[in-house]
Amino acid sequence: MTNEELQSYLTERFTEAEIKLGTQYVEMTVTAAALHETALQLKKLDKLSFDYLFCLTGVDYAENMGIVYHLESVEHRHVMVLKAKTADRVSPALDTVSDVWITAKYHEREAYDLLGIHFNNHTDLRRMFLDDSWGHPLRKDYVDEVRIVER
Amino acid sequence: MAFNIYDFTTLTHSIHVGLAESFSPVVATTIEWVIVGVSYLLFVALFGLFLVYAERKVCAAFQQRLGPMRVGPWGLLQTIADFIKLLMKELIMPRKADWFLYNLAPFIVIIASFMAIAILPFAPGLQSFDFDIGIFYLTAVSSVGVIGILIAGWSSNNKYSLIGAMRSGAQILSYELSVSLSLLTMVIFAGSMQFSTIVEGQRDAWFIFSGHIPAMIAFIIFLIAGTAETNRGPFDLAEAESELVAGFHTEYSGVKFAMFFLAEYINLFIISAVAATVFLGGWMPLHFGNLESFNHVMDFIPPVVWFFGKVLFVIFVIMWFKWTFPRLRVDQILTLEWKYLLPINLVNILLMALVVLTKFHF
Amino acid sequence: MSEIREVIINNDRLATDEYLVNMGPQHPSTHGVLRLLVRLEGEKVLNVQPHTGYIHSGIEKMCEAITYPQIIHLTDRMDYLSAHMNNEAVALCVEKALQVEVPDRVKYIRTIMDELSRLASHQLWWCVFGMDMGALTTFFYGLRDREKILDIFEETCGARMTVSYNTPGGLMFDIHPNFQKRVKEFITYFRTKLPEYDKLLSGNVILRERAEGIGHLSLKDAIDFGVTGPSGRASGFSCDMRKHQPYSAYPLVKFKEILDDRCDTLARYEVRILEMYESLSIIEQLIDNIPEGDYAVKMKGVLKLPEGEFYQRVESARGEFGVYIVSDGKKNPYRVKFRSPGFSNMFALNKMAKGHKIADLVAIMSTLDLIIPDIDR
Amino acid sequence: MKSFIEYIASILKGLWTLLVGMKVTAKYFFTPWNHVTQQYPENRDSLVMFERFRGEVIMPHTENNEHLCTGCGICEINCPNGSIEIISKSILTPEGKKKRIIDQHIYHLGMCTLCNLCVKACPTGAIVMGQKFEHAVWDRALLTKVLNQPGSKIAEGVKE
Repeated sequence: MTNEELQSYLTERFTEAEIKLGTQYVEMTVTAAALHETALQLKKLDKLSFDYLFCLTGVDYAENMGIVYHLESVEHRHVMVLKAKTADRVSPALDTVSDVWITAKYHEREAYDLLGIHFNNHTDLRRMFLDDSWGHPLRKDYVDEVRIVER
Repeated sequence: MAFNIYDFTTLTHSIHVGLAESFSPVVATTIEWVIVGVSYLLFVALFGLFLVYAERKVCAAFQQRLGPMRVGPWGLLQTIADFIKLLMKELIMPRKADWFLYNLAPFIVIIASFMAIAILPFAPGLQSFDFDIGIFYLTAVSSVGVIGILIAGWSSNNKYSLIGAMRSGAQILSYELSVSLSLLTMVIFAGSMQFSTIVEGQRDAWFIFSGHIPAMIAFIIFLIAGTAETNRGPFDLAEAESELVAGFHTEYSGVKFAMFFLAEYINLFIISAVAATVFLGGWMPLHFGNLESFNHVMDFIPPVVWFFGKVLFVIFVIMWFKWTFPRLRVDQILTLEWKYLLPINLVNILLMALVVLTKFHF
Repeated sequence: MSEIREVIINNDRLATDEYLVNMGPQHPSTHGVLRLLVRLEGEKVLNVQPHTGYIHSGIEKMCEAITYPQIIHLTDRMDYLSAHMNNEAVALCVEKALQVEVPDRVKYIRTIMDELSRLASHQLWWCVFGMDMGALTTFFYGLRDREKILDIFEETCGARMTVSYNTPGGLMFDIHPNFQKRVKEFITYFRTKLPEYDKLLSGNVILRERAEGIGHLSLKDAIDFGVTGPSGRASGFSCDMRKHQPYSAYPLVKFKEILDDRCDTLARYEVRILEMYESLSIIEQLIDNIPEGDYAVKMKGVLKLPEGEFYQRVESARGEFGVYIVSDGKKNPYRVKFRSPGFSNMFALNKMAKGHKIADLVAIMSTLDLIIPDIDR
Repeated sequence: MKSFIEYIASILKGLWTLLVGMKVTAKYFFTPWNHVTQQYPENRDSLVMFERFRGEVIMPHTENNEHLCTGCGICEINCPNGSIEIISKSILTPEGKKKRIIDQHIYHLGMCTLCNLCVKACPTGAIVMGQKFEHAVWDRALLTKVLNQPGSKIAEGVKE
């Protein structure tokens, strides 16, 4: 499907979500509550069949924390972006999608490590790179006076 | 006979007579023991150093490199420098290692190698003892070394060492069979287990030529199984560095490591020397049936040179294996032994027996 | 220790004949500082748990503080064996955001450089694979041939590995006058050496016995785990970004996407060997036709990307490499994410190695071609 | 019987592949003069790096001890690692005007990743990449260098 077809299909299928055409891909933003169900649908629906999660990024949007999922369908070769945000900055939590795409399990661990986003129902949520004593360095409010030299 | 000039019997005999005349029999025998022991020690140490150097140069040539070049001309003193380094290194022992066994293991390994080397005939008269079950003794003694390896792996309190030792145990036990059976093939052909008789039997033609097809098959099997028994690549599972770091000697350092290292090279020498003796005529020069003048020229080359030439050739072939092939997996090693080498070997013994019975040989 | 305790708790205690072995972070076959917690039963691997972070350098954090042209030199240091592709991904992403069209000459040179990097990377992989299998001689043959490519890089780019040759808008320098001659010499040379690789290792009965049927990764698993690159293609996963999202001069050249459906170590091995032939043919198609023109577009002194999100996917030597830039209109990116192929590939290891021997674990890890700085970033 | 033939064939085929591999290594063994080893410290005199090779940042000076650096600080801005520090000073020109010129161009080789951005950005071409690659020193402080030589001044006619 082209981006436009994809956009119209998604709009009619997911009425709750906020769908727009980004710079390259169709972007769909869902609420934290609808995330897991949407992810399942995106993978299961024959016309979509987004079975390949190629990138999972945690982003600190200052006022809220978000996860960006880049999805591709191996069969149809179309790409879309799924976003989920949570306004809770103190203990942000989203549902895991690692049961939908296995690779998300590890990317979520990375996001948890670097941004401190907790994933509900994740089977093995440990820090990926850093020691437990570290903060979450990719958060915008992260300060480290010793190791970061501002210029 | 021309090669009598090179016979050591007169020399050793005169030493013996001289000693017996000047001392009481007990003292004379003791002195003889000491002389023999020291000369073997010296030989092993020097030849071991040379083999390490040769291995490094040979592997460098296979890999389009130069190898050691810094210490001495063409790096000739490199192994001596390495040895001094190993002597000076701190001996580290893991905290929970079994003190007694940990320290015992290198000695077992190296003593087993020394025992095996005693039986080898280097030249006429240059053999420390020559008894009628020589080959039997050799196969028995050469498998003692594995006990040392097992002890080393067990006592190091290291999982890698243990895996390496267990692999080594399984491997050597299996391949001992092939080594013995391929030697047995040749024993049938030679009609003797005594090394001197075997060498004498190859005066006219080396066994690998006179025994033709079965001898060649036995030779190939012996090379493969011998390589496996010395734990060398492609059968170096016991110390597979990409899997087990250094296998059974992971926790050994300094002199104790040097002993394992030396033992490995002595074992390489023993296997090659046995191959040279049993299949390639030992110190016998190359003779062709009725080419009198050719045979005569060959006789002028001393037997020691013949022996070491053959040994070095076999060592080169084994090194060639090591620097060409990938390592086998542990189950493949056993498959190779039990599904390929053993049946072929058994059939080969039958074939050899037929050849001997029908006198279908040269 | 804590992990060991954890495993004991998580796995209803270890059975008496099982034990845990730490492979790495200092282990000859983990190629750097990867640590694998392996649960063994004798020689059999029951479970592999990779632990990362030993060489985490915070590149994504650093990127937030520097400008777009400066990001490029950091990407060199992630997957240092496919530095060109990483550089190119950032350069393409910035160009896409700024809507800059680079001259054809740049596209051609970038593609040639990509393929040379791929060759160099696969050569290194081949020799290291041989070494992991215990054939040490391959290591020197592979490096000997790779040296020639690195010389080409050094002459044109000024560095051998951390090349930093791409910049947003073009290239750092024009190609060196000797470049074409040297590349052609290399191709003729390497076409004589590649069959030797086959003779020495590919055909070898020991290798084939060791690799066949080992480390099975089905197509579904490959997609699920996001295993891309040669490792994914050996499972039949058509994931070549050069075909699916062509960039630079890839739309102009003819090449095959090497796919294999045997899914095992041998397939991964052969896919890489065949890819080397493909890379040679791509370079041959381009090297004589490099168009004249500028080697870079004149860019502004300070690059500011428009507000928005930009994603660029390229095919690096070990899989799909992605750059995701979130820009808020300033000269520094708001968030940069590198989708590194090794990260996704590595976690399929447990799936593949379960039930095989230790030696197979090493071989499987080797065919995944892991570069640890690429995983840790 | 068929399986027996296959068994024998597999042995022979396996042996053959091994021999093919041994032939490759033997070829190199018996042509040792084709070795690829470079004996580094010995070949130092004949070792020439490529002209684009990036070994370090240097500031070429003429024989009159003049360089091209105006002290504008663009290299400092472009450096991703902070390995360049420009210390400038004010002087009075003969015309009586105040002018800022370079005092010290400090270069931390230990922090430099040799990315070439400073050289590319330099408007006057005052700094270039040098070919020296033997940078090992006993003291880390020695890796901090002042690129403009003492007493040097900016060459005539450099556009500011």
